[in-house]
Amino acid sequence: MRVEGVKELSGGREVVWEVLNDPASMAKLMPGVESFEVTDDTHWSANVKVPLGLGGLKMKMNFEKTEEREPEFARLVAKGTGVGAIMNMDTAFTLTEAGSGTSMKWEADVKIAGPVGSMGQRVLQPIINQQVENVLTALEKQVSEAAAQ
Amino acid sequence: MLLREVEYARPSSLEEALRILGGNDGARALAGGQTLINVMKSRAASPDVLVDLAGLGELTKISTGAGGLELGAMVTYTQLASSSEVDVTRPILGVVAATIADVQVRNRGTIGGNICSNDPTNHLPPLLVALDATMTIVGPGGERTVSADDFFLGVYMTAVATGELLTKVTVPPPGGAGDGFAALTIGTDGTCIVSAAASVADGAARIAIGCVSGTPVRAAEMEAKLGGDFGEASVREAAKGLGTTLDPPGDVHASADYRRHLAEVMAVRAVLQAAGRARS
Amino acid sequence: MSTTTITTESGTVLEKGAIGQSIPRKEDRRLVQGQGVFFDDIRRHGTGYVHFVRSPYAHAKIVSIDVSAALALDGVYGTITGDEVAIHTDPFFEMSTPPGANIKDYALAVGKVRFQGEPVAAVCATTRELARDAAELVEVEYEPLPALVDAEEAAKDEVVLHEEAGSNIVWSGVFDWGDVDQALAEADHVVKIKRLHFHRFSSTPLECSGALVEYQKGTGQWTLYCNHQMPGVGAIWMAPALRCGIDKLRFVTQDIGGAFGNKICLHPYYVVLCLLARKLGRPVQWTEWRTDQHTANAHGNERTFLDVEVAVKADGEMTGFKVKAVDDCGAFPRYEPLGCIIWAQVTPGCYGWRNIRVDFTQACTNKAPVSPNRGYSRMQHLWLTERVVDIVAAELGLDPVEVRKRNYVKAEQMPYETPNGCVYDSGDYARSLDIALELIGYDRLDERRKDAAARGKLLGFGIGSTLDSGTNNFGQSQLLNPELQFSGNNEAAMVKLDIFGEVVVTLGTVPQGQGHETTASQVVSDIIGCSPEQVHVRPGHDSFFNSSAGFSGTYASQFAVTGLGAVKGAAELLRDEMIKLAAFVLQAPEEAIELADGFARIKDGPEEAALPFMALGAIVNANNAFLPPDFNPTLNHRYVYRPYFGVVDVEKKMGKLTLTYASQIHACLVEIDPETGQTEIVDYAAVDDCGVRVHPQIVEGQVHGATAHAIGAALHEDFVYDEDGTLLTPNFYDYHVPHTMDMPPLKTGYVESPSPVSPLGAKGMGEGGGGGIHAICSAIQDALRSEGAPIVYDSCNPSHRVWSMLQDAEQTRALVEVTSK
Amino acid sequence: MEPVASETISVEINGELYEREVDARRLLVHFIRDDVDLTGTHIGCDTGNCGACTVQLDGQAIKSCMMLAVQADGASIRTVEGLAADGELNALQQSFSDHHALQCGYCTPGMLMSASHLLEQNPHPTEEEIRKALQGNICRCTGYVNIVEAVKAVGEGRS
Repeated sequence: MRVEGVKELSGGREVVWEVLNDPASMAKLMPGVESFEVTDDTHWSANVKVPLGLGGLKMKMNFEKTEEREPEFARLVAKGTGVGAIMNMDTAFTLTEAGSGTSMKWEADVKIAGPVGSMGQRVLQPIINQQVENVLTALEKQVSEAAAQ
Repeated sequence: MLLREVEYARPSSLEEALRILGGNDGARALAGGQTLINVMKSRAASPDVLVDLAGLGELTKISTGAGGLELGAMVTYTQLASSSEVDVTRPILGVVAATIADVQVRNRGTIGGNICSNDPTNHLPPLLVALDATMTIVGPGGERTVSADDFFLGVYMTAVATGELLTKVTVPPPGGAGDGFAALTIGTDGTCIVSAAASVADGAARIAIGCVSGTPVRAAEMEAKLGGDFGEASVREAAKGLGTTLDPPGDVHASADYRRHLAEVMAVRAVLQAAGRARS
Repeated sequence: MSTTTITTESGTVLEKGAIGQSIPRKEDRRLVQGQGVFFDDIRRHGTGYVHFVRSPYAHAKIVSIDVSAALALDGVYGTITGDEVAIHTDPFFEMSTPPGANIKDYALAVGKVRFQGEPVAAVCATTRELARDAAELVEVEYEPLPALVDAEEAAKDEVVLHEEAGSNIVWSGVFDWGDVDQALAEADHVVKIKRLHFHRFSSTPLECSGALVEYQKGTGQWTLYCNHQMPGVGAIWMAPALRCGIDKLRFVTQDIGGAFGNKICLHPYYVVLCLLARKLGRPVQWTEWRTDQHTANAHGNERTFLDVEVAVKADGEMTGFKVKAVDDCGAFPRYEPLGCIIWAQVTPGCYGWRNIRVDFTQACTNKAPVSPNRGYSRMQHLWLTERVVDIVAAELGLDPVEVRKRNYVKAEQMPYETPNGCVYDSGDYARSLDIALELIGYDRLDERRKDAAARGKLLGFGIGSTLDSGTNNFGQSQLLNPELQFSGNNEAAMVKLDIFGEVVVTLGTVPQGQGHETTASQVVSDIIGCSPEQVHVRPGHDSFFNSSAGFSGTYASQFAVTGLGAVKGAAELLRDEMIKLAAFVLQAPEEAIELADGFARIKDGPEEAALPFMALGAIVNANNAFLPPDFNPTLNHRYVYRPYFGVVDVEKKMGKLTLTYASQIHACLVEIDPETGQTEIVDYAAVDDCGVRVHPQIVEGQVHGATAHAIGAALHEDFVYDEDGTLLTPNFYDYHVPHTMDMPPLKTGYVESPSPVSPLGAKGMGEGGGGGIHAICSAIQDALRSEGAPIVYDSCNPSHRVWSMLQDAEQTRALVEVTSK
Repeated sequence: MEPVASETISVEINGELYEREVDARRLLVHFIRDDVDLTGTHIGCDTGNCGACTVQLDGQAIKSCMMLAVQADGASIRTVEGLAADGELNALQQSFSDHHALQCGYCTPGMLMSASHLLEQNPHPTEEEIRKALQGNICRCTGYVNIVEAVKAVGEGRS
């Protein structure tokens, strides 16, 4: 399934770029990160536990930055395993300057392979929307914090 | 089948339950288990610790008072369906509870579990929104109440935070209100494809649609358009366009478009039922 | 008990004593007490529990499999992967000609996965839970490949599933009988239907599959406590793969929790269990879970019908049709391509159509493999014939009842030879239809339409006319592949009289709820003159101890013919010997001896001139010194029943493809809510004609069950895949099977046209012909007639599909075109 | 009271007390079938839909695959093995046989436990009440016709 949107952020483009490309601040954006490991410049991995009312959705995520044009565009591929299924996410963002702030156009294509993918079919879209919302809120917070420094 | 390893405790007091829940953010309350155990069997979401609420007898009570109908979080669907307190105040709760899943599930499944799991197909979240219920949540900082409108945050996500417990659902006294519920289900009395709940009182309606988002959706425009006229033609007219305000998921049982359409059909049916039962 | 004499046209005479009575089922006593023994109830010391690691992808290359973390877990006995399987076994035998013949099908995925849920490795551990824990630790790296989820797409071979075959087409061929071109040229109307789709579903027996497998090192022999419904054929697949003789595989089943054909293709799982049992030196046990069964066990054949052209005369007589059929067999053919011919048993359906051309193609896709499923392959084809009749009737303004009666094969034409050489043995379809119409109150149809309309509902009436062809002639496999050395059919049974007078019967069949113990006892008791209670039929099947024949098993609607035919044969041998022995002992001529009430006695003789069965059993088994040297009775007889078919004509693709034809005429009324598309069945009748009913209650139970399957399939049950090959209905939430409140009350009626060719005049009837699917599709189309008259083009019509037909009737109407002279 | 990964539970089943140590993750149905070896209770799905595992827990019909064994500590359970007394089928079991309400028999134990629960609460149920009470038990053989008939017969004293 595909989700996309545009988010207006109050910090400058360099600041936003920095937040999005620093693995450490990246880790703070994602919900339920328990550990985060940087393999090299373009590869990271994380153990996450997406906190749901029914218990954590535990996944091991591997990230690979596949494309990068500083300070405006990056593409990231993530693969998650651990819930009896495989989650593949292909996500990209484009940053443009908008006055003193930044406009971020983002898109994500999420696929879940395995029987859980079908069980979660009717809940997948709302859950992804929720998580995206969380990520964007955290991003906004970090960007304004970084901009204020 | 075949769950992951998990720890288990059955506290005998609310304080103890809160202490255990607060001590581990992987801890989750186990009520009737009719959703949670199932999810654990599929090894999708996995709590680290289960805090069984079966030892907390005070959560199984149904009572009526000035504030309305008070339903303990551990009240089962079977209790709801057979309670005379429910029947004389907001009978719709019993009528709907009697159509949830099947006898065995109703014997164990609870109102608290139903709303805290907040699966989009669950019956009670939209119903309690329509009935304008209030949820009582207890946590380390004490007790607080949250209206049904604010309680549901997303799929499997509610205002009950880690370390907290839902203890009670309070449904306002009927005061002449009539309530209705309609759903298209997979098979007779099966899982909801789209549901709608309505409550009509004093010439106004509260309408909530289920299965069209991560949370129940209030049909605010339709409520406004109704303006006190509950004739069938007016209700149908008011429902027009409700679908376009929704962004429902599509799945194997219904496309997004079909869900938009069903939302209108079910809203009409629920409102007509409710209006027919309201004391005018 | 009352006695009736049955004379069939083949001259068989039977006293109908217990036969024809609904006596208490022998199986029930243990089953209602929870004392049945199903495979999962078997316990062995030191058992290791097996969990399969399954592919999340529908199509992917396996880059690597790492089992080290699983092996390191405390309590894990061992693992096995596809690479090991490829070393220790050979690929399973394929029935097709090339390209299908070149497919390599191993017990675990080797190098590649081809459907979601395909087992890639297995883990064995001390407990079920631990085995699953360990399975989660097996790391498999995949390289995803494009998934094929549509057979027509697959047939283009742009992506190929099985490189060694070089094509996704398993089998293709043209069947051409009569002269369809001439029929179309001479027709007054030609009705064209562009596309019809018969969906994927299965009977989903409530007990999933599984086995406990033990290996004996000293003898090299495996024992499988399992629920395979056709162990003889299972062994034919497994033994060569395991590189052992067939006698090294012992299959044991007692009670089986339903099978419906879905437990025929268990050999890949069982081979893995055999390898693990040998490798680990301990019993291993595997229980399949529901999600596994839905994703990766057995689905029914999905079939698309393209470019149908029907020749119709001005008076409504249809003279034939042509069609292209594309069958989707999933990732591996396994029992296929037999489905490419089995339908031909019912080529013209219930109709007298003489000119038929079917251009048949079967292709592989990245979906679960198919396997026979109740109504196997005929049901798909019969759905086509029923859709044809209803669409033709609707488009030409013909009455659906009259048009059927005009086209049905008539009772006086029986036995009737179809254009492809099959012989419909007996039946009266028009009479059956009349009974069905009466049961649903057809004469009040207009009134009920008005009543429904007053409640805002659309009422629809529909008919499904089907045949359950039973007792396969395996010679039809040669129409697909002339090299195959299978033909005819057979079944075995043994009947003996034991030392204390016990009558003991063992069967070659593998019952799963059909009441074989009961009906076999009825046949034996009538023949040897005792009560059915005195006849002990051994429950279940043990391939080392039950006598069996090459085609033994429980499948293809045939027990009443082959199973009971064998029982009858063996009981008659025993009877004759008992009479001989009694005549010798009582010093009377054989003609003077009668067997009755558990005694062998002299007819009208003195009371003491009678030997209880116990005396006969004791004489032969334990007190035989006085018997002369030239008289050596054993009171222990095996009989193999073999129906006669003759050879098939491979050139013309003709022959007697099956022995008996039970008919099912279903009629129903549905009400549709036009606001939601929801369908409710408000009246339902099924009229079955299976010749002599050995046990009417069991026959009725089968009719009920087949109808429930059909109703589920028609309204809910659908294995739907997304474009990546993920199954969207892998459990009973999303794959909704009917429960008590979904089922309408069922009315049943019977016509008894005894079969002239079967031993008891009975016909197999368990599968039914999917009559309910056809009747409901027919009724839905009728109900929607006032709403733009959409064409019901799919065999599964849940609310959302009916709603979309209501939204856009035109889109479906574009599927049909009528050309009239 | 601290959370534990396993504990010793005592459960009364069909009048007999069983004490076993079980993992917290063990489902009640596996406890009944594998630990106590009462194999009459069956498993037909993994999502709590089919009802083959239905038992009565403190007098209520429940699905034993939707409950942990540790949750049953101190409970009294009745399974299908507890229905017949001294090998004598009870009226419902006899009626199932008389009406051909079972074919393969796999759903039968769960069906009997649900039907018994109904008859205890409502000795003379209508057809509609019977269908409602058995909704949680899937049978793939009978189409339910004869099952409903068998329960009705008991309610009407015909069996």
